[in-house]
Amino acid sequence: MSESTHRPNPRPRDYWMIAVVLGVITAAEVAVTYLDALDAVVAPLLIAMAMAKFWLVVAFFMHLRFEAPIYRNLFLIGVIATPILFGVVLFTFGVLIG
Amino acid sequence: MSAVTHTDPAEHGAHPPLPHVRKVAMWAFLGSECLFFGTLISTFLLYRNRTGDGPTAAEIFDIPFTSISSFILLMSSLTMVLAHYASERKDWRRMRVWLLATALLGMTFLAGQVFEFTEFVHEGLTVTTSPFGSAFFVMTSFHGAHVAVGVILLLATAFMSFGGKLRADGGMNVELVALYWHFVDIVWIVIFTVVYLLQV
Amino acid sequence: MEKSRLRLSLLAASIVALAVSACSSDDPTDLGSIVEGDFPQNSLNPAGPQARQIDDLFWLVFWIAVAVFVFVMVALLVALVRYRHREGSDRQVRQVHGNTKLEILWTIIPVVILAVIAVPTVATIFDLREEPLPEENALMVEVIGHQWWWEFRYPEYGFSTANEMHIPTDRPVYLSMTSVDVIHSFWVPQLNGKRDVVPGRTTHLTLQADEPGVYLGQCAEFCGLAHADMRHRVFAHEEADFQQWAIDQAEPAVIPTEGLAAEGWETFQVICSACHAIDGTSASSQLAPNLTHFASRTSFGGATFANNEEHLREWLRNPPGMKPMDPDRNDLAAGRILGMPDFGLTEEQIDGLIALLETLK
Amino acid sequence: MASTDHTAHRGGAWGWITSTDHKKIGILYGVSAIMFFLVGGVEALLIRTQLALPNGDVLSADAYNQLFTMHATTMVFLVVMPAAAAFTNYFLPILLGARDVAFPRLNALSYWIFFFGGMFLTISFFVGGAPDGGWFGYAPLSTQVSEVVRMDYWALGLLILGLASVLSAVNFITTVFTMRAPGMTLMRMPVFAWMAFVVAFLLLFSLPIVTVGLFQVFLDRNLGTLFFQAAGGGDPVLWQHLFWLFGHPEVYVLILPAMGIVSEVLPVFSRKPLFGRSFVIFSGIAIGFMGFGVWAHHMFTSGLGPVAEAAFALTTMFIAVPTGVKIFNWLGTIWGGSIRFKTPMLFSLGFIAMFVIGGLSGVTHSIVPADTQQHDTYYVVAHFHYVLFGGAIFGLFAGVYYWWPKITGRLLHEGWGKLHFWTMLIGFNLTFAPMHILGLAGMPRRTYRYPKGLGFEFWNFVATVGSYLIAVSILVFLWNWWRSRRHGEVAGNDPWDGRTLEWTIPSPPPHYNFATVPTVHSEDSFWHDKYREDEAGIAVPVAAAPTTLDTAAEEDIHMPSPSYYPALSGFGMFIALIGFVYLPVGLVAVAAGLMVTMWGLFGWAMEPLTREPHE
Ligand code: HEA
Ligand code: HEA
Ligand code: HEC
Ligand code: CUA
Ligand SMILES: [Cu+2]
Repeated sequence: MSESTHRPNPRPRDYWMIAVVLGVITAAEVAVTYLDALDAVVAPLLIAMAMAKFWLVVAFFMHLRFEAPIYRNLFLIGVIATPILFGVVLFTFGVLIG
Repeated sequence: MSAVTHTDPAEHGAHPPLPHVRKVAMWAFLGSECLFFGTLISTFLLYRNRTGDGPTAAEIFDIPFTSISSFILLMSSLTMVLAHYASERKDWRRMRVWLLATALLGMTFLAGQVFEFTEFVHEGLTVTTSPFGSAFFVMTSFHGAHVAVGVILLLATAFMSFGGKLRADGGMNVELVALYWHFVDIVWIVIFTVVYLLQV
Repeated sequence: MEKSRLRLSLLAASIVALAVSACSSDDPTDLGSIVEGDFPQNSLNPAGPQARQIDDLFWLVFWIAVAVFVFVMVALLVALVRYRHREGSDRQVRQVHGNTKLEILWTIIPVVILAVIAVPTVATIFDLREEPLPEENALMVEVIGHQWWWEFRYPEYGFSTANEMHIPTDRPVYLSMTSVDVIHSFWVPQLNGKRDVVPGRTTHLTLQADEPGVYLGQCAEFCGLAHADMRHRVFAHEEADFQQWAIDQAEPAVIPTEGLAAEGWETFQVICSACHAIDGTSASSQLAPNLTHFASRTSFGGATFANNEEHLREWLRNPPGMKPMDPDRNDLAAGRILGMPDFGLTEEQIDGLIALLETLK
Repeated sequence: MASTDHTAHRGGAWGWITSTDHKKIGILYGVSAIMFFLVGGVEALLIRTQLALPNGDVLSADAYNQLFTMHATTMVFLVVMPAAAAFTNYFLPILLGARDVAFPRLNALSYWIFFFGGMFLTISFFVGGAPDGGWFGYAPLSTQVSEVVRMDYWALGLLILGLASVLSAVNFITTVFTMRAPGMTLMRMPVFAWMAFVVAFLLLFSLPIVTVGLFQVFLDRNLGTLFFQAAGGGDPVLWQHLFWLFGHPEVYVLILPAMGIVSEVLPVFSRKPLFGRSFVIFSGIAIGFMGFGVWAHHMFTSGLGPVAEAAFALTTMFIAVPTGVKIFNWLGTIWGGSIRFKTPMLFSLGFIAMFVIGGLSGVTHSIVPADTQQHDTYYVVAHFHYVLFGGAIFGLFAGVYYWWPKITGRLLHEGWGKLHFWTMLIGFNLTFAPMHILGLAGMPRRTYRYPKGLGFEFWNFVATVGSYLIAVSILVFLWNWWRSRRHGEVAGNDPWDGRTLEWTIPSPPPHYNFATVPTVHSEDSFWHDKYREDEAGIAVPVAAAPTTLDTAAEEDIHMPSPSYYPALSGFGMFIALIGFVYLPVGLVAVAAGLMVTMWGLFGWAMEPLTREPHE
């Protein structure tokens, strides 16, 4: 049988916790866009928060933290290649990202 | 790739625990999907200000509404992971409940998207109005299509769990569906920020 | 069978053709008459500073590449001869698995060679993209690509011509290029490399010719049916001659009031003016080549056909028959022009039109 | 279970259609590739015939544009890729010591999608004209005349072929990760397996990009979107990025399998291990990675700006380094060996010579200023035929002659083989070497005719003669194939004194490949079973050479059972595609096709699962 039954896996309580955190961050994201005070830093803030949510879902809901590296590497190639390649593309159009 | 060699199964003994066939396939597929959505999102970024004489992002986006539908999709990831957890515990009844809950949230999200689209069309943004319109609708439609496929998979799995087959391979199908579903969710996390919040 | 027959007739035909191709024929596209030399469109026969800069760079890289190739081939052939298996010989083969020193060596050496190439390459890239300085008082020409012909506008003089560009020698010509339909590419090998002409964008290219003469060019981005017949010519003149030419081109046309040409003008107003302009008259449409000084051009139809009475007649009898075009899909309202239609003109009309066109000096 | 084993290797048309055996699917790919090669080749011959003389009038401009577009599309997507897929399908599992790929039925689905995709593209000739926008269909030309459906065939055809490739890429990656025999570590995998592995990654990550691009082209044409419509504010250059982001990795998809084959053939016929094996493997991986960083070298004339142009010039030229490492290691392999000039060896050596020429002209392309002269001229045509034909095709033919005995049990005839090689080598150089001169002399590509007086006459004629000589060489090959069916010398398990696992099993292999799954102790394991190296490094035959073990009790080997659902699903997609071309009426066909596909997939899901190999 394969190791799809994982090592120290999160339990439902942890899942609920993460969900709450995700909800809070989302709320924060929306709030930030309405606070004119933050206009200067709004872009980096939003990107940072999105990355946080992204990581939470991938690491815990998708269990990538608890999996054999092979799965992570397959996925990471895509996750890393995408912004690099299209960063260059948009650069040649003189378009800033975000 | 070098990292992969570490987990090289054949190193340990004659019949080592190999990575699960269908899980490897699913992760590879998701890696590929990253570039698929990356292309759609980049197209949007290139065209986000090319609104011609049609409405601009700031003019039509309804952030509160989209925030709620985004939140709904986000929460569907919770129900999904709970379903997966139940399936690993072979608790088929609870698993079915969570699967259906997930499907329901997914359909709510889709309904929201349909509503949003009709709104935009009324306010004069269609696929042919401007490159902005083309990029926006095509990108979000492809995401919506992914959600729809996910819903079908969820319902199919819930239905299959009455038969023995799904139980036979220890809820692996549920795990695969879950991976796919979570991926569709994280894509939306990116779209919500890059396409909506950063454009208003 | 089919194939082999083709092949025979082909051989025969071509022997003949090759024999006669030197001396001129009544082939309307023959260029032998206006240019000489083995390869008049040769990219390795630069006639201006930009082209020369590219040429030098190319030969540097070319000889390096040749050296690399020779080295590899020699190594290969020596190995094949020395180590070929001979019947009977019981030479023992040592099972060599590799050699890290060698690996490093043949990683480093190419890197070094490429570094040598890279430096002048990058330098030249930035060089050639420089705009001409004000004090060089470059001539500005606007290039507009159409399927399948070129429009050249001279903003400083306020006229527009087609397929044949005239420039002064010894000062740069700065092209601002765009397209009304699909992507084309403007290329005059002897004067500079090519540059794409992209709808919705403006691209630039600098030309400069040392000597007066004619330099042939060709659209170099596939643009559909008649891409092959979308050619152009650049005529370089001494400054004075160029100025004279420009002044003449800026003159409006005078339409004869009687005779064949006048009849031709009648037809022209009815049919042709829908697309063609003749400055100084009511005909002002920009959809097709400006004919104000048509008679002063050596060629037409995308610089494909020598401009003479005989060829014009053939053209007017059935344009798509002479040059592949798709005018049935023209959509004048949408400004989509895919060529000049056949209007089933009568020989009389054609006589008139030719007479008219020949007055447009 | 035993029953399924019998159906699994049942012959007859039905047996082929329903087969889930990676070997049969491999043969299907191979035969399809050869058929399409004849199609693409005849298209090429027509092109050359038209160009033999100035102002050729064998073809209309319209016909010519269709022919070069379809020639390229056919050769790239329907010849070289499936030919490589054929070898990968047939030999990847065997080289890994496995009995099948990870997903046998998905594998069948990939083939049938490819097959129907190829048919879909080809029938366009008979329904109002084939695609005519060039094989990379630059917008807005490809979206301009939307009332003519030709480019819809092209966009949809490439979409569906892409789907087939992604599926098989996932399949092969999974196979490598999960199906290797005990002891077959990644670094012990044969180089061909490695290159197939890298190719799978290239496809997996490059195809989704062009997939989106193709959708955008299709929508611009049929829905009035504005992605590439300058008038509406779109930017045609975006398409160029999306295509070449896929297009350049694609060209390495075309060459790496050939490089893998050459890396297998050279050691066998030099009786010496591959020199610097790990370096050859890692240079392959390096080429794969770097291949994603050079796409804009196809756009040096479209105005990227000097910074980007300089950057891409550098990334491009430095791909020469890992490629050089491969070349030099191959030289190191034959150096000091005992070289036997069998036909597979000849093609491999031809590969090295021809590919180096093509590679070096590639480097001259990377010199941006020079490329502004070369771009879209016959100099580029020369470059890519030297790498595609002189490289990929020569390498693949090496594979054909090398593995033919394993697949059919009979050797191809050496004499005819050598005749094939030499006529092909001479014909090839006659055809494409002159194109370097023509290009630099200013002859643009994709021109259906050229005028007298530009000096193009002579070399074009030479090229045409050469192309007919290539045709002759192909006919020689076809004859060799035909006669070998009966008169071919019987091969036995190990005709070449080979080094890798495929030579341990009978020719042709039983449908279960290995009666007992082998345990691997080293790279080139079979060679090391047969020879040991004495202290001087000389190979000495092992006293008791292994009797290649193969008498299986078939009953206890469970192979995937055949299924017609993959073919059915593929057929459904075919119907749906035709529907999409003729919207809105076509919606009927779309619906019908999708229903058939659904039926196929559903039946598939309900079928008893194929046995998971790891359970
Ligand atoms: C099998 C397919 C294949 C391969 C392997 C390559 C390999 C390379 N290609 Fe090619 N290329 C194509 C297929 C391929 N190409 C196609 C189909 C097109 C045209 C598409 C179209 O427009 O239709 C094209 C077009 C193309 C262009 C665009 C030309 C233009 O349109 O203007 C360029 C530009 O840089 C380029 C560069 C290269 C380079 C640098 C390599 C390198 O990988 C080559 C590296 C190899 C060597 C250099 C030789 C061996 C090395 C040594 C012996 C070491 C020592 C060498 C040195 C120190 C220099 N190619
Ligand atoms: C792997 C890819 C591949 C291969 C193998 C070939 C093979 C050949 N190509 Fe190909 N070619 C391309 C890829 C390839 N080409 C690409 C990508 C383009 C760019 C297209 C574009 O611009 O969009 C191109 C363009 C191209 C052009 C330029 C067209 C133009 O720009 O106007 C030319 C011109 O000579 C040409 C010629 C040939 C020839 C003569 C062969 C020969 O080697 C073919 C040899 C094969 C045969 C001769 C078949 C044998 C047939 C028989 C023996 C007859 C038997 C028949 C029956 C039994 C029915 N090709
Ligand atoms: C539907 C628009 C249209 C109409 C009407 C039309 N033409 Fe044209 N004509 C064209 C186009 C487009 C070209 C350019 C063809 C090419 O070279 O690709 C052209 C080219 C020409 C040329 C060659 C110009 C050059 O320098 O290349 C001549 C001469 C000409 N037309 C004469 C006429 C005459 C005389 C008539 C009337 C009987 C006429 N045209 C009516 C569209 C039109
Ligand atoms: Cu214009 Cu080609
Ligand atoms: Cu490339």
